[in-house]
Amino acid sequence: MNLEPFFIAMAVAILFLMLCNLYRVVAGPTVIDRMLGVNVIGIKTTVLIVLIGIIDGRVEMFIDITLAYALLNFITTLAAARFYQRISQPAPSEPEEALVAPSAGPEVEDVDAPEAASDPGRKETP
Amino acid sequence: MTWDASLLWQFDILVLVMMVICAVTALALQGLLSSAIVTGAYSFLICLMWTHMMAVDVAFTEAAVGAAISTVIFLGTAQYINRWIKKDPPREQGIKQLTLVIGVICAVMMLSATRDLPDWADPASPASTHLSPGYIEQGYHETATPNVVTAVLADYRGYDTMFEAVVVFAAALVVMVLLRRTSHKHRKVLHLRPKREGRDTVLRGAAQSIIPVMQIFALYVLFHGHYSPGGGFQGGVIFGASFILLALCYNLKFSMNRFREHLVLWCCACGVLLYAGIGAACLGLGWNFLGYAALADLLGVSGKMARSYGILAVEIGVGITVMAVMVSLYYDLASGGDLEEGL
Amino acid sequence: MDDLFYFIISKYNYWAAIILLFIGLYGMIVRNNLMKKIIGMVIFQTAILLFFVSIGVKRGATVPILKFSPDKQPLLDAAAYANPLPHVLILTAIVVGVAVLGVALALLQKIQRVHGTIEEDEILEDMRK
Amino acid sequence: MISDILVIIVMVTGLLFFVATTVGIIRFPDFYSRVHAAGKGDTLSTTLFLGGAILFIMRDFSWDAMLTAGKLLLIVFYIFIASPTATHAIIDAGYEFRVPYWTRSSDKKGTEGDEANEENMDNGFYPEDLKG
Repeated sequence: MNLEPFFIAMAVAILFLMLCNLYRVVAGPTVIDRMLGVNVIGIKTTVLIVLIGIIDGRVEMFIDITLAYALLNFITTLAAARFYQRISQPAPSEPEEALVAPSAGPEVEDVDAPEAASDPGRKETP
Repeated sequence: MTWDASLLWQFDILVLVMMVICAVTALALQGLLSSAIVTGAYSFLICLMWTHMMAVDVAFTEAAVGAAISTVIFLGTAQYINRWIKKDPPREQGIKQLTLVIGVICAVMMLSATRDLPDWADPASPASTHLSPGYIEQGYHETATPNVVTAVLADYRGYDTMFEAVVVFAAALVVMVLLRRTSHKHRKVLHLRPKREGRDTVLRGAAQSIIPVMQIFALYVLFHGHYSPGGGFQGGVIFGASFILLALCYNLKFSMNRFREHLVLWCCACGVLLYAGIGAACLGLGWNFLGYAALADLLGVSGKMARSYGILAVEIGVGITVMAVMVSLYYDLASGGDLEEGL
Repeated sequence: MDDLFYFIISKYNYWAAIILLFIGLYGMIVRNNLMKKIIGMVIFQTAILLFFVSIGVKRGATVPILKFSPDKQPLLDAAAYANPLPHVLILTAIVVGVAVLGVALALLQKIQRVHGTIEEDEILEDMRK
Repeated sequence: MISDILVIIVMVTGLLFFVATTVGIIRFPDFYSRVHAAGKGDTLSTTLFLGGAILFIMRDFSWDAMLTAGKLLLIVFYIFIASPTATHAIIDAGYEFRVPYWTRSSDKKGTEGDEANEENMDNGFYPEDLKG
């Protein structure tokens, strides 16, 4: 049975649904709503690349791109989440104090890095 | 009618419509973060377009760059600038309309000029009949590299790629020089990421299972670039992305303890030096600059295998440079230049 | 009707590239915020790259990586593979594009530090002072 | 023949789940339920699509096809890890900013609830930082 028309129909259907998801990216009231839409579009891109590969007949050449997407896709989302965690911390109310505050230095050191401190042997190697 | 239904024009038109929507949205939205994120969606769509146009190497590069680097550096910059856009000043409305009119006129002129271009996907178009068949038909006999793109990239157009690597290297240096501050007087207001005991466990668990695979995959992409899509640029970007992921899941200091900044800069320089050094070695052996066949006697292999090995060595150089540059861009842009607390 | 359809089918990729080009250019000229100008630059750039890769497409062609017959002989038919030359140019252009984006964003951070804003008219006012 | 029908069944199921995801993402009233739709439906539909691709590739056995299928399995595994992690990170950011959540209006009056939240939801209020 020749499945190629089926795969083409499937690819076009997925694209059409991606177009619907684009509504959330364009209209979403907050940035994280947009982020959500982009995440869905990114994951479905991997499926579409595999389908294009199957239609072309040489999937093995397309599979590496998909693997790269599967591994890298959530970095953007993670960066947005980290961004909001950082700016949710209120800025110091006294800008003069903050400008010269040397105490900011050591405080950075102990934020969240117990692994780095408890592991001095590996610190030297890249 | 000679058009071929297997070209999937429905697919293309849907993707292109989505790209235009994304482009207009990215420029029309008021918030900067929203624009950066819509640009991320744009990158996914153009990767799809390139995959469908059978440009797998290009699609691979776009996948690595668009998913891992560009949006992250946008977000990193957004920490240090005013995120709120005010309405455009009213006095510029006239200029805006004038620009629109001129732009539309130019666009219509260019659109009418497309009638003279060869039909899309025409196998007999001038671009596809003069030079490129030579690369496809001779490339394998001359360089023993099945991936024609890799062969052309690192061998036939080696100069081009070398100076692209130099440009990337220069960009890392420029970013560092622009942002680095030595005086403690102008220390910026630090927004520390709040301490979150136990709430990052999921992210760290995911990162611990993904980062090693990512690095091995990057090396695979780099070394398998002769036989499948991939090569120095893609492998370098993916390897650099693993350090970015480490910094995002833990913090910047943690990543910088693994890959220190002076080491990053050494890597930037060493990659370019490796590339240029191989070229100079060929020159010293009496051939042209980057004529890898000169290495045949040195390696004890035939001329075409020497070219294959030369391509591999050059790709390693490119990979090291690109990896270090991506990490350097992230370190500098996400921390505002003082390398203390990043995204 | 068939003629019109054939005309659309054979040119739409160029049209999309040109439309994206002018969207990016318009954003670069008109928007007052420097970050929006950078995003316009990114769109402008991808439009040019799209045009370049469009030139190399061939109907019925596969990816430019040689196919091998079962007895390990490569299939060396130029019509069976897409044109590799635009791919090479664009591949390097993307990575250079990221480097350019990094430099642009670094300049943006520097401008924010010096002038305290990234709106074009406010920067001009600040410079006149 | 049987495997072809199996491919079609699996992929159409995946498409159904993706339709449900899309409806959820467009129609759900607040941020948290939209993330719920994306996190579950999207991962499952992707898994089903790629599973259909694996079945299609494995139709005629060869070592190359096995290698490709193995890579696809790896992709499924990593999407299964990465996609829920991404939605977890998003929802964490939203929670930290107290994005208002939706409550049924019949439950609104007379019961104890977060009144500020309901007011915010009614007025379409979102934290300023999240709109940029």
